[in-house]
This record gives sequence, structure tokens and C-alpha cells, in this order.
Amino acid sequence: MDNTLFGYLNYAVYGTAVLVILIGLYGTMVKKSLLKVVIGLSVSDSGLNLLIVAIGYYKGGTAPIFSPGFLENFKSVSKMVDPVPQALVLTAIVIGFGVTAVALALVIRLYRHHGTLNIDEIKNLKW
Amino acid sequence: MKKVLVILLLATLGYYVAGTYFDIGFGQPHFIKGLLPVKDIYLAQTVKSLKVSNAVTSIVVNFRGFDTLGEVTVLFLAVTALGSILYKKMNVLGERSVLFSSSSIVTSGSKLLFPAIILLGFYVFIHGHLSPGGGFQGGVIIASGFLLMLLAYENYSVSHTALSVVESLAGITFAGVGLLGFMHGGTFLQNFLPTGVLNHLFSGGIIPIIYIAVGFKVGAELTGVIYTVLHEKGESNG
Amino acid sequence: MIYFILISVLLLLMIAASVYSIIQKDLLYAVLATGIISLILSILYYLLQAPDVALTEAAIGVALTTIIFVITIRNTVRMEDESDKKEKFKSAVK
Amino acid sequence: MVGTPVLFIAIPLLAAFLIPLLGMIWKELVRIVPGLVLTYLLILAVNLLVHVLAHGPVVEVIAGWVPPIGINLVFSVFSGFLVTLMIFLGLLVWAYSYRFKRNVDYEPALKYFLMLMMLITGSVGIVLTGDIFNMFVFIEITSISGYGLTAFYKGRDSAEASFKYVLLGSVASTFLLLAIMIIYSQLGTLNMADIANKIHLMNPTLKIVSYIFFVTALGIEAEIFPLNGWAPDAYAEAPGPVGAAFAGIVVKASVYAIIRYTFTIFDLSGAFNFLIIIGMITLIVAETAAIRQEKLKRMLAYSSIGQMGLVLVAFGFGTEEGVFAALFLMLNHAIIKSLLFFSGSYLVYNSKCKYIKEVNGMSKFLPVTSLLFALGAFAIVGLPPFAGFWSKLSVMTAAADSNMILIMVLVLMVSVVELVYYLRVVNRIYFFKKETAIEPKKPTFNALVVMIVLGVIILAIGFYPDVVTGVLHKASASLMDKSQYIHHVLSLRQ
Amino acid sequence: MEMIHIIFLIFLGGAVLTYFSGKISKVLQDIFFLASVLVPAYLFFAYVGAGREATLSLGGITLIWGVNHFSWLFSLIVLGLGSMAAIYAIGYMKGKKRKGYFYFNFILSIMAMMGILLSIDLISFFIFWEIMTWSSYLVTIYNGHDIQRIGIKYFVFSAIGAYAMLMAIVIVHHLTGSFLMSSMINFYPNMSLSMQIWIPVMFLLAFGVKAAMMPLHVWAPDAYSNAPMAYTSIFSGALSKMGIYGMVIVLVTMINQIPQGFWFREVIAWLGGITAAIGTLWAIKQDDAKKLLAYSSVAQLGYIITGIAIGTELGMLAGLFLAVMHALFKGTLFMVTGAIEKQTGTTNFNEVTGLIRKMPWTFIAALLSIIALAGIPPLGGFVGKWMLYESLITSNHYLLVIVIFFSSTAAFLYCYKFLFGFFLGQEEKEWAHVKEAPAVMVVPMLIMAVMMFVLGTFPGIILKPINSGLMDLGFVDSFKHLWESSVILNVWGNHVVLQPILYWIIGIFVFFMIFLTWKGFKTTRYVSTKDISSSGEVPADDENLTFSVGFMQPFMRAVAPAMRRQIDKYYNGIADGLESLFEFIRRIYTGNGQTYTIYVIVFVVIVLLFKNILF
Repeated sequence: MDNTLFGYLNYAVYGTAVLVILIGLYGTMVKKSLLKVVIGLSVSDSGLNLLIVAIGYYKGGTAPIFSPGFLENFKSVSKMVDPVPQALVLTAIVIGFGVTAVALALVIRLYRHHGTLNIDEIKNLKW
Repeated sequence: MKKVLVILLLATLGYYVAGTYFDIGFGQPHFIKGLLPVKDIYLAQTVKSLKVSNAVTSIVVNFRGFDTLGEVTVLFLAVTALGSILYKKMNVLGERSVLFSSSSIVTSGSKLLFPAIILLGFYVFIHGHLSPGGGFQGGVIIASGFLLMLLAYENYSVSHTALSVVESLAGITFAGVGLLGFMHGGTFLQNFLPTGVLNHLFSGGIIPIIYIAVGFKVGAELTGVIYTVLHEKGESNG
Repeated sequence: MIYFILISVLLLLMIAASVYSIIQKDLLYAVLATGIISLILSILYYLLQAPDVALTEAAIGVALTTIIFVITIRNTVRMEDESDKKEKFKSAVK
Repeated sequence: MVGTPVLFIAIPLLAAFLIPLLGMIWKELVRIVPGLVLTYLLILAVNLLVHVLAHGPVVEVIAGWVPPIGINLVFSVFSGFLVTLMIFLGLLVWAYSYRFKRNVDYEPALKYFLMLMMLITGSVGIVLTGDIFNMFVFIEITSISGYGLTAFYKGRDSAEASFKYVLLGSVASTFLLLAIMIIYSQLGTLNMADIANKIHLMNPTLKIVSYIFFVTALGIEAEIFPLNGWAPDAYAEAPGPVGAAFAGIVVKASVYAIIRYTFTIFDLSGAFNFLIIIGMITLIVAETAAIRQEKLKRMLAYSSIGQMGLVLVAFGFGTEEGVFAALFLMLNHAIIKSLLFFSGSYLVYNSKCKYIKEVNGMSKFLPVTSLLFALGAFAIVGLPPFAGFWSKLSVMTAAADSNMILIMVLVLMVSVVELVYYLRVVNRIYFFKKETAIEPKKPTFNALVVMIVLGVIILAIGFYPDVVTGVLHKASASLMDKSQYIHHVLSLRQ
Repeated sequence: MEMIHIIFLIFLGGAVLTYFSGKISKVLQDIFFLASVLVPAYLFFAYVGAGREATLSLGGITLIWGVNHFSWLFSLIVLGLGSMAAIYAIGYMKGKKRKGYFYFNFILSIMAMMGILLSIDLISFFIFWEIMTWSSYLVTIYNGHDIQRIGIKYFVFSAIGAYAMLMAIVIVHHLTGSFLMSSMINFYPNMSLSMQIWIPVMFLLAFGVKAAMMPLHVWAPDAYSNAPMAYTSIFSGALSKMGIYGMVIVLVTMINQIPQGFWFREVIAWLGGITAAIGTLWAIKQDDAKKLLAYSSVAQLGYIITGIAIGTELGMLAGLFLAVMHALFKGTLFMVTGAIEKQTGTTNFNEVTGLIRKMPWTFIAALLSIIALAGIPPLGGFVGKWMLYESLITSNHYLLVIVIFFSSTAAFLYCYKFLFGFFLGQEEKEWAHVKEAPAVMVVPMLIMAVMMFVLGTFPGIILKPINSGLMDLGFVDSFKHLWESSVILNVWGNHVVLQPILYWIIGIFVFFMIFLTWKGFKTTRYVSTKDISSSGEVPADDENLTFSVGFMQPFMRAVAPAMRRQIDKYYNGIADGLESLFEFIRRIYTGNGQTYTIYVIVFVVIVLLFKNILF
């Protein structure tokens, strides 16, 4: 793979990630259904995670696992991709799941309480 | 109108965010020259002093083990919050939602698959320090095994108490192992066991222990999440 | 080259799926679209040399998140505009 | 042996995991254990604070990896003071709500106290940690506890409030992660001291963008004006003591985070003015929105937001006096606003909507609670000789010394507004006829004790501010000394 | 532990003790109350002299208290009037609810006023100023009547003033590095011109509010009339003098040092004159004695302000002398009103008439203080006004003289109304049962009436302390030879021998009284208001034919155009506008979570767009 193509990937990967984040935020901010709002949050989380993992990637790098023989073959760890963002993303994914679960539980309760998921009708608390 | 405004706002935001990350660059070394990024230390120490093959594992469990402790707490809290939000006073367990009625092929298939999935989960988190995977992944796999059973069998039930006990014990193991690090004048979560040989199952000191605890905990917690939500029979205006 | 095309296609699919998940009025399909996003993501993670994350994303994003979304939809309403609340998940599946 | 800072996190977590097991043995334990844990933490915090005042900051490394490799906790005078304050308040909140939920079942009680304890622990973690990603984790712990606690009551619109909180909280974590990754991608480290040491190497644009994202994310938790949509709802719908915990603990932690980023980590010259601007806007909008509120707790919530705006303004002066004033304000706000939430929630205990007009004439039925509410109201608007006066005076002095005449004028004008709405409520309590058939609820014994303790503290600080000013001066000096912080953290050797 | 510390501790402890002893016994409460006002008063006059200082260090700030001749003069007003009002309050408050609350705030007000007078540093000045404000506010809302308007209005004005003062204090601290008044005064000539102007303005804002100077007076009528009368006597008599006290200090020590001070003094003097005129006009219009006296207080404070703002020695003396006299007669008049209220339950002229036979002692006190108020010799008001005119004329304020003269003449109208409305006129059957007020209420009034007489006849008694007080402030004493006990000089050096005139007037007065009484007893026929024959029609029962109804109608019609513009209305307009603005701001929180999310994005985008400017 030549460098020009890889240069496009710079824009493609980051651009996609940011775009997905924004699409998710758009859903969160515009869609009237509470479930759509939560879906939007989940989508933007996905984009964010992709962004973080992409930061750790190095061109031609290998996974950060010292499988038997790795050290003998490569002698150096500089060929490995950055493990730190991966570790962070692990945490972020799990936390995101927890938050999504809580949000969905709230959606269920709101539906029980109001009989609708339309966010415009769930405005008892205002001003 | 509102949509246009939102799109404009998001476009501006996207312009700045994307611009920032385009500056950082993909796949290229992006750290400022002359600095020693911590990842190099992590990679070096993973092999040298921890004898762990999977660098992500060593970071998640040891270098940044504190994050992981917080993270399992977040899940634990999510379960608690979920229970608190969906708690109903009258009937402690709501009627079970039935997503679909499964055919006998599905049920028998699930029955066959279930032990295999559970076993896979155990394998994944026991070998967390050697290969991709670990506590989270294993725990999630175990949880999906239970999910399968819960979906396939309408009457399949998991003991809530057992889940809670497993969860608590795993959590206590994590925090307790961390506190044991204070032995020999060490610090919290410090390794106090012999690290063994690289790429062996019994290597990495306390890392496998913690990862197993995390696996059990995550498995129990996620099963708890699904279980709680599943027992939330829809009733409008209830 | 293949790597490049693969990644590009996956990225495009991901954008498409996310757009679909936002504009689709039927929430069930929208949720399935988020599942697909997760699936694509986990392949992408694998291509980006992050097998640990790929595993996690596959299990959590594809299985667990989707299923609790589906349960929630089952407990609330399926359609976004709610004009016809009667049409629920059960009748659609059967 | 004075103990180490990591116990502030480890002990509550251990207890949190233990509590469900203990609850199976004896149900009362789920109420008692959090109190015991908090008491122990308070003792530990005071001990450590005394030690730190004498010997300088304690830096705790975790897993034996010195910074910047591992995560570290920093117990300086500044963070230690806040930790002590938070745990003290947490203990009071626990004591206040000890019998609050007695009439409900075991399960909610378990969850309530568990989440309350984790709320406090998360906030303490935010303050103690020396690692930006670790701070993210603690923020999430705090937030999720907050979501659960906000939605605790079934009968109210609490789910709605909680959902708004979740919505904004998720947006906050998105921005926080974006910012963290910008920093990491440039400097290759997540340790605060290390970042602070290397931040001058960073490309200014990236630096500014990441700072903006940090402030946005933390500002959502710290209730800065355009970002605080969740706050009034959450305060109003959460159980009364939780409102106090939000005002006294969670917001403090978030403000701490903003301050740490502004003062220690980033070296942006415009950041201080930025703090003043957003603080001022928050102050003005919140206080003016508060005056027209119809619900008591909502009014208190807006007032709390406004006070935090003032705290940011005081920090924004960027001088040691400003920091001192801000810390004094935080202390007073924590104590007084808790008292107001505690007593206020008894004043409108049995009413469904918690309207302000429902406090009419409550002084006859709840004399002590009313008196304490009035005391709190007088103190928070800054009337001498109560605690609020000294902090207001120090804010004004700091402002004058920074030549911020306009800020002074605005702050004082807003104070008049604040005065008006608090006095209106106090007037209603004492001089209006009780309107509706709402049964007043006598405060329980422990709630009364907690409120009286807070009242006594207000009077004590009011009549003799020296009890706290010494610590506050040292704390502000410790925040201002950035190089000392970096030195203490990075000079550790394996 | 200085005596000043002990005095403050007695006040503070006494207040708390008084409040809580009410739970045990009412009598004990009364005793504690009297003790905690009278004992410190005794201790102060017996043991605290000029030059004694006490310090207290709080929060890194040293608070210093001490006394000089000038503050000693005002202490005389505060503690003298305070003691009298305290004795009176025992009787007035008997059987009323919230006694402990009233006593507590009464004691705190006295303490705060003493604190203001004793403060040498600005911080303790401000602290006590605020304590005075809130304690008086709490008494103002004692009745619970219309408090959301009256009480809040009072507090808002006070707070605006106090916060202006706070700003001035911290700016002074920034400039001088010290909170001491003396360092402020010493540094004042070195300040930049804008500071030289702004700092006095901010102080004067605070003092002007308390001294009810136009246009900051709108709170005063409501607050004065709404507080219990036992308190209003010190509210109007002593508390408003704190504003005067501060004004004198600012005028003498700061404004007089700069050339622009002339304009300051002109403006304040004119504001005082207008206050006097407006207050008088409004007082005439009132049908309620409390309101009437309240507006009258505003008017009288206008004279005082004019006097001290003229800035000549004579003007200053006139203002301060009037201040002392005002404390005496307005304190007495409010006590009289309180006694009538206590005995009849109302203070409306249209309802209460003909009390002279029922409450003779009260009548005497009222008569003497009305005479003093109106400025008729031989009582104190005359001397003060005389000096005021003199000083205005000698400093060429002829227009101002006309204003003052107009208002002081118009004051006769309301004085007359007060006296006639309550005491003279026909007797109503309704009030047949009314008895004289208890001795504990009457005695303080009479003591103060006697004081008025003595001071009016021998003004030198009080002019001497005033003079030495002014000297303490650094005022040049060029009139040293002026003061014999009752001799006043004008600037042209001619003796104005008061005593012969006074004796003549007293003689005529006494003769007139004896004549009236004798004749009255002999020939008077006591009739009720309904006992009249107007064209043979019998008046209906519900028709109010009391003497005071429509008393001032022709006069009011004449001055109606001047009274149409009420400053109050402008303030209300501002307040309403602000409230609707706040209501609008509140709507920012729409209740929709998505809107809040949009706010977040808007915030981020705006900050990102302006990041180059901001950072």
C-alpha cells in the first residue's frame, strides 16, 4: 500500500469517525423519539471509539501482543501499534454500555409514566 | 428550521474537530519529537518486569489497573441504578418479556451452545494475559451465553442472589488483591506474586487473578443488566 | 491496496448504517442498524490491529446493546412517530 | 501511620462490593456500613490534612509505577481540603438520610446508600487523581450514581430529570474523551503533572481546542450556564439530601477539575478571563432565573448554580487572593446550601409539587427547621455576622485588587437579586398564613441533629472565620504553585 | 478585654438570652430585655471615654473600636433614645405575640448602631451596618402586613446602599492596603480624581438610603409606619441618624478636601431641601398618624441633610442640633402614636378623636413634641431652624431658604392635624372606654418632652458636645465664643438674646393654657360627632363626620400637580420591568433535553469560533 492511498486514509478514517459522531449527535438533538435519542448517543459513542483506536494505529504496525517468537523476529517494539488507546477504549466501551443501559431503563420508566416517547410531551420540568 | 440550525452547528463543530484530528495524522508517529511517550515504557515493561504477553492486558490490569477498578465499579453502579430505576414495589420481579417464541431447534441449539459459550468465555479471560481477550471480553461472552438461554427459554431463570454474590465476591477479590499490594511496603495494586515466564499460563503475577475476577464480575453484572431489563414487562401508563 | 479498499468500504458502510439508523422511522430497524455499525466497527478494530477491542465491541456492541434496545422497544413503542401505537413488535415478528 | 490517599477510593469500593453480601446477613447493615466507611474516611482525611499541612503533599503511586507511567493520587493541601469538606458533607448527608427511607423496602435502601457512597467516592476520586483518563472514569462513576439517585423516587417526574442528566452527561463524556485523546496524541502521556511539564511544546491550536473540550465536558458537570440544563431538574427531583450532595460535593469536584486544568495543566493566558466570562454569565442568568421560580428546590438549584458561577469568577482572577476567596465561597456554599436543601426539603416534605407557596406559615409547625432555613438564607446572601459574609468580602477584596470594577458591580447587583428571592421565601415561612391542607412533617432526630450541626458551623465561621482561613490560605498557595505540584509528582523514583 | 468588648458581649448575649427566656417566663424576658439595653448604656457612659480602643482580629482583618467626641454625641442619641424606647417597649409589647423576636432585633439594632459609632475601621463599620439593616428589616416586617412589598423594598434599597459602600471599602483597601478609616482619609488627597469622586458617592449612596434622602427615600414611609411604634421611635429617631453620621464624616473629612466638593455639597443640600418639601406635602395628605409621622420624618431628615451639606460651621451645627432634637421629638411622637394605637387599636385620624380627656399625659407629651417639630419657641425645633435659616442665608442659598421655609410652614398643617385629629375635636362614644396608657409608656414620653424643653431653652448644653465632636473630625472651630448656655450669635456679631423672648413666649403660652382650661371646664359641652344639626337632617350612622375628614382638601387641590409624580412609581416600573426580564431569562430553560444539548453545541461552537480572541 503506497503512501498516497494511506494519506487518503487519514481523512477517511478520522472523517468517518467524526462524521459518525456528528450523525449521532444530530439524532440526539433533532429526533423526537426518546429511543432515537438514545440510539443517537450510542452511534456517536461508536464513532468516538473508532476515533480513539485510530489514534493508536501505526502504519504497518502489529497488534500489541508478544506472541511467542515476536521478540526474536522484530527485536523492537516500535513495530507495535500503541496499546494505550486500546486500553482506554476498552474502558470507554464498557462505560458507554452502562450509560446506555441506564438511559434505556429511564426510557422504559418514562414510557410507563407518560405513555409516550415523544420528547416534546415529556416536559413537566421546565422554567 | 431547527434542523438547519443543528446541521450548521454540527458542521462547524465537525470542521474544527476533524481539522484537529487531521492535524494529528493517522498511522504516522504523532507524538511531539523528543518526548518519551508512556506507551514505549509500557511495551518495554510489559515484557521485562510483568512477563505478560498482551500489552493491552498489562495496561488495563496493572499500569492503569485503577481505571479498571473504576470501570467495573461503573458497571456495578449501572446495575444498581438500573435496579433502582426499574424497581417495582409490589411484585419484585416483573413479568418476563417474551421477545419471540422459540422453536425447538432454537431451544435445543441453545442448550448445546450454552456450555460451549461459557467455556469460551472462561478460556478468554483465563488467557487474557497471553492472547487477545481478557476479563471484559470473557465476561461479555459469558453474559451473552446467559442471554441466549434467557431468550430461548421463557422460563429460564438466573438466581439474582447468586449473581449478586458472584459480583460482590469478584469485586472484593479485585479490591482485596489491590490492598494486598500494600504488603512488603508496596502500593495499591502492586504485584506481589512471582511473575513467572513470558507466554506461560501462570505468569504475570496478580494480573490473571485480577482479570479472572473482572471476568466474573463483568459476566455477572451484564447478565444482571439483561435480566433486570428483561423482567420489565411493558405496560403503558403503569 | 486491498487493505485500503476494505477499510474504505467498511467506513462507507458505517456511515450509511449510521445515517440509516437515524433516519429510519421503524426503531427496530434503526437498532439493528446500530448493531451493524458495531459489527463493522469490530472488523475495523481488527484491521487496525486492536483485537482486544474488536472482541469487546463484537460482544457488547453487537449482542448486548442491541438486545437491550430490542427489549426496550418491546416494552415501549416500535414506530418513531407513534401515530399507530397498536402496531407492536409481537405482531410484526409473528 | 497517617494512611494513604488510595484508601479514599479502595475502602468505599471494597465496602460497596461487600454491602450486598452484608445485607443478606442483616438488613440494617446496608444503612450502617456506608456511615462507618464515611466516618473512617473523615478521620483519615483529617489526619492526612494535618500531616500534609505540616509536611507537604502526599503523592500516592498505584501499582508501584511512578508517574508518568502509572496512575497517581495527589493529596495536596488544596485537594485535601476539598476532600475533607466533601467527605464531611457526605457524612452529614448520610446521617440526614439515615432514616429517610426507612419506610421503604430493603432493596431501595441498599441502592440508595450504595449509590450515595459511590457518588461521594467518585467525587473524591476526581479531586485526588493525578491522571486525566482516571478522572474521566471517576466522573462516570459520579454521573451514574447521580443518574440513579436522581431517578430514585417513583412518584415524581424524576425519570425525566434523570434522562436529561444522562443526555448531557453522555455529551460531556464524548467531549471529555475527544479532549483527552488530543492531549495523548501529542504528548504521549496522561499524567497531569507530566502534561503540565510538557504542555508548552504543544501546538497552540490543538492546545486550545482540547482546553475548550475539557471545559465544555467539565462545565456540564459543573453547571456552567449554557451547559446546565440538567441541573435544576435534577436538583428539584432528586431526594432532598441528594440535592445537597449535588450542590456540595459533585459540583465542587467538577469545579475542582476545571480549576486544575486551568491553573496547573494548561498554560493558556486567556483561560482566566474565559473563566470570568463564563462564571459571570452563569451567575447572572442563574440568579435572575431563580427569582421567578415557583418551586422551592428549583429556586435553590438555580441559586446553587449561580454560586458556582461566582466561584469560577473568583478563580478567574487568577491571584492567590482570588483562589482564597473562591475556596472560601466553596466551603460556605457547601455548608449553607446543604443546610438550605436539608431544611427546605422538610418545609415542603409532604407536598407533591414543592411549590414555594407551600412553605407559608410553616414556622408554627416546624420552628427549628424554619429558623435554620432562615439562618441559611441570611448566611448565603452574605449578611454579617454569618459565614457567607466573609466569603463575599474576600471575593470583593480580590476583585478590587485585580481592578475588576465592572465585575464587582455586577456581582453586587446580582447579590441584591439573590437577597430578594431568599427573603421572600423566609417571609413566607414566618409571616404568611398556611394555605393548603398539607401536613407538615416533623424532622427526624438525626436530620435535626445534622441541620443544627450545620447551623452551628455557619455561626462559628461567621463569628470566628479564623477557624478556616488558615487552611484556606495554605490551600490557595498550594494551588497557585504549579511548579511545586509538578516537582512533587515527577520527582518520585521507583 | 476592654469595656467595649464587654458592652458588645452583653448586647449579644442579652439578645440571645432575651429571646430564649421568653420560653420560660414573660416577666423574666422583660427583665432581661431592659437589662441588656440599660446596662450597656450605663457602662458606656460610665467607663468608655474618648481614646479608649478595643481590637478584635477576625479572618486576618483587625477590627478596631474606639470612641471620639463625635461618635459620643451620636451614642448619646442612640443609647438615650434606645433606653427610653426600651422602657416604653415593655409596656407597648405587653400581650403581643412574637415578643422575643421583637426584643431580639431591638437589642441587635441598638448594638449595631453602637457598633457603627464605635467602628474605627471600615470592615466593622460595614458589618454593623449590615446587622443594623437586617435587624431593622426584621422588625419592619413584624406585623406581617404587606411585607413582600414593604420589607423587600426597604431591604433592597439598604442592600444597594450597603453594597455600594462595600465596593468603596474594598477599593479603598486596594488603594491603601488598609481598612482603617484614618488611612482612607489620609490617602484621600492622593487618589485619582475619579476615585476622589466615586468613593464619596458610593459612601453617600449608603448613607443617603438610611437618611431617607431623595430619591432614595421611598422605602422610609412604609417601613416607618409598618414597624411597631416602640421600634419606629428609634428607627426614625436614631437609626436614620446613622446615615447622617456617615454623611457628616464623608463630607467633612473627604469632600471638603477637594475643589469639586462644592458641587457635591450643593447637590446634597438641594436633595435635602427637595426631600423636606416633598416629605411635608405627602405628610399633609396622610390620614394615618403612622404614615403622617413617617413622611414627616423624611421631611425632617431633609432639613438635617441640608444643614450638614451646606458645610459652614453654623450649618453643620444646625443640622446636628436638629438631628438631636429630631430624635427627641419624633421618638416621642411615635411613642404617642403607639400609645394611642395600644389603647384604641387604630391610628387613623378619621376614626379616633377627642382623646384629650382620656389620655391627658399623652396629650402633653404630644403637644410639646409637636411644638418642637413645628419649630415654635421655646422648644428645641425653633433653635435648630433658626440656625438653619441663618446658615443658609449667610452662605447665599436664598432659593433653598424659600424651599425650606415653605416646607416648614406647611409642616404646621400636619402638626395641627395630628394634634387635632387625635386629641381635640368631638368625643366619640366608641372611645368612651379608652384609658390613659400605662405609666411605663407615659414616663419615657414625658422624660423626653422635658428634655426637649430643656434643650430648647438651653441649646448650649448640646451644642457644646456637637462642637467638640466637629473638632474631633477636624472641623475648624471659629465660633468658639458663641456658646453660652442659651445665647446665640449671628455672624454679624449681634447677640440674639433668646431667653427674654422665650420667657415671654412661655408666659403667653402658660396663660393661654390656663385660660383655655379654665374656660373649657366651665363652658364646654361635650358632644359626639353625630350630635349636629345640619339643615335639620340627622346624619346617617355610617357617615364619617370626624373632624379630620377632608381636612386638607383645598390645600391638597392646590399642590396636587406637584404630587402627581411619585418617585415610587418609577421604581415600581423598574422593578416590574426587571421581573419580566427575569421571567424571560427563566424561559431559557425550556424543559426539553434536546434544547439543552443544542445549547451545549452552541457553546462549543461559539467558543471555537472565537478561540483566537479568547485565548
